[in-house]
Amino acid sequence: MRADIRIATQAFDPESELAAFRIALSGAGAVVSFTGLVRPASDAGAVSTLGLQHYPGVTEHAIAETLADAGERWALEAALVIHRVGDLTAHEPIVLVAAASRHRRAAFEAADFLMDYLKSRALFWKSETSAQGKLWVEPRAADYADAARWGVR
Amino acid sequence: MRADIRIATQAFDPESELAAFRIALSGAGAVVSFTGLVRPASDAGAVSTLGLQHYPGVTEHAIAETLADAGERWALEAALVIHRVGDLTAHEPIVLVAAASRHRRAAFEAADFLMDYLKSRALFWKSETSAQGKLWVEPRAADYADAARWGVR
Amino acid sequence: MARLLFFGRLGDLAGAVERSIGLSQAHSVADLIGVLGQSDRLLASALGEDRIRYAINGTIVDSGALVEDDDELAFLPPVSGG
Amino acid sequence: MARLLFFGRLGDLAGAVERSIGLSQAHSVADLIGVLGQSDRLLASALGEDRIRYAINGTIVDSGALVEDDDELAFLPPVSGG
Repeated sequence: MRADIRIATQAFDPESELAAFRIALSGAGAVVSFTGLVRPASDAGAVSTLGLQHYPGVTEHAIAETLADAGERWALEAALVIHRVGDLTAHEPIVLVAAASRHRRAAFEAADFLMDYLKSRALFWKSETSAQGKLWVEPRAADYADAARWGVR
Repeated sequence: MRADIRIATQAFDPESELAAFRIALSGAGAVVSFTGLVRPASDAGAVSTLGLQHYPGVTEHAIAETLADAGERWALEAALVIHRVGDLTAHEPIVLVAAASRHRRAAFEAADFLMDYLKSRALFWKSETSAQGKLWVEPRAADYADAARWGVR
Repeated sequence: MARLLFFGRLGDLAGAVERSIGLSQAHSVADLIGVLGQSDRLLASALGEDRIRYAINGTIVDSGALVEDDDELAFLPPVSGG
Repeated sequence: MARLLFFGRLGDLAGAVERSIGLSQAHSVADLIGVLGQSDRLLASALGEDRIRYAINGTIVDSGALVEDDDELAFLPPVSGG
């Protein structure tokens, strides 16, 4: 399986990345992508800045292990994870996950699995700055429940 | 919900379409896309041409009803279906489905639902031409089983 | 004239996706298949298979539904998109 | 010098993401938190919370693990990516 991981410190263009990912495929019939965007408002109101922090080297290593795990669970030709860090504003892409396989079910499930990992276990820390100040975000109960579907620790 | 449907008689660029779809969003935090590609080989061997036929007007109308159904099942800001017809060669995009929502689970499920519909119930007929001649494709048992997950007729 | 549409492999059997037929009176779908069978038994047999669905003017009907002149009758084999 | 890394809200509490501390001998993570608590009880209390995980040189450890000079000790609050 081809596995690409990138931590982006600057804005990235998810569709250009996805086009490059697709064009490099040789036999896959199905590509599923997830793009996460900064929402203009959270439960705390309008968000002016989203801050994302990672643990350089360690975060990438753990994502690589999870991609390898996905490659054992599903027959994937390729998978891609791009995750932003730094300060982001509304509508900016935060994350792009893509999975390519011969058949669509594997591609859907692998992308879903990778997003559940990124939301609940990957080494990222997210803060929202709004009129109420800066708030560090923790996963919702739904994120943990989603991740538990795959039987992961 | 914003709903876009297009039957493409010529090759289309899925990532350009997806970029336009994303940029028009106002509040969604999650975009899931599925891109289907002509595989260079099927179970019958190397495929030289894939032929796709639809029932003009009637096919689009039924897709629109299914998009409306998706909009009732999930809180979607927008959904998109582009489906090729005509003669296609290996690696060409056949279909693009995209779903955008506030949260990722709705976007994943809606895209998955729409693809199950397109694979098993939408009014398209697909033929594969290989060295063995022309073969009309019918849904696999797995496609019907996938569609049955949603409790649709 | 009623328009007959043959999709998928039915078009290969019929030799064309579309055919016109003059109807002086309404016929059921099943009757029309019988009429077609007078000149092409192989086609009529394929059109009458259980898994072929019928649509008149874009609406799914059963084989007892009546087709009138100016109607569009489509023969729909199992679909396969995506 | 050992490097201490404070992620998420712990960095706000510590006043910086990174801090160095000279260790003449190995200390357990729990002991080091105690040392930090002599100058900053609020920080030490946050570092000792149940849901904070510890990593030495990138590997998750428990609070009894030993930190030596030249090690990197990271304090990891609950994560939130995507």
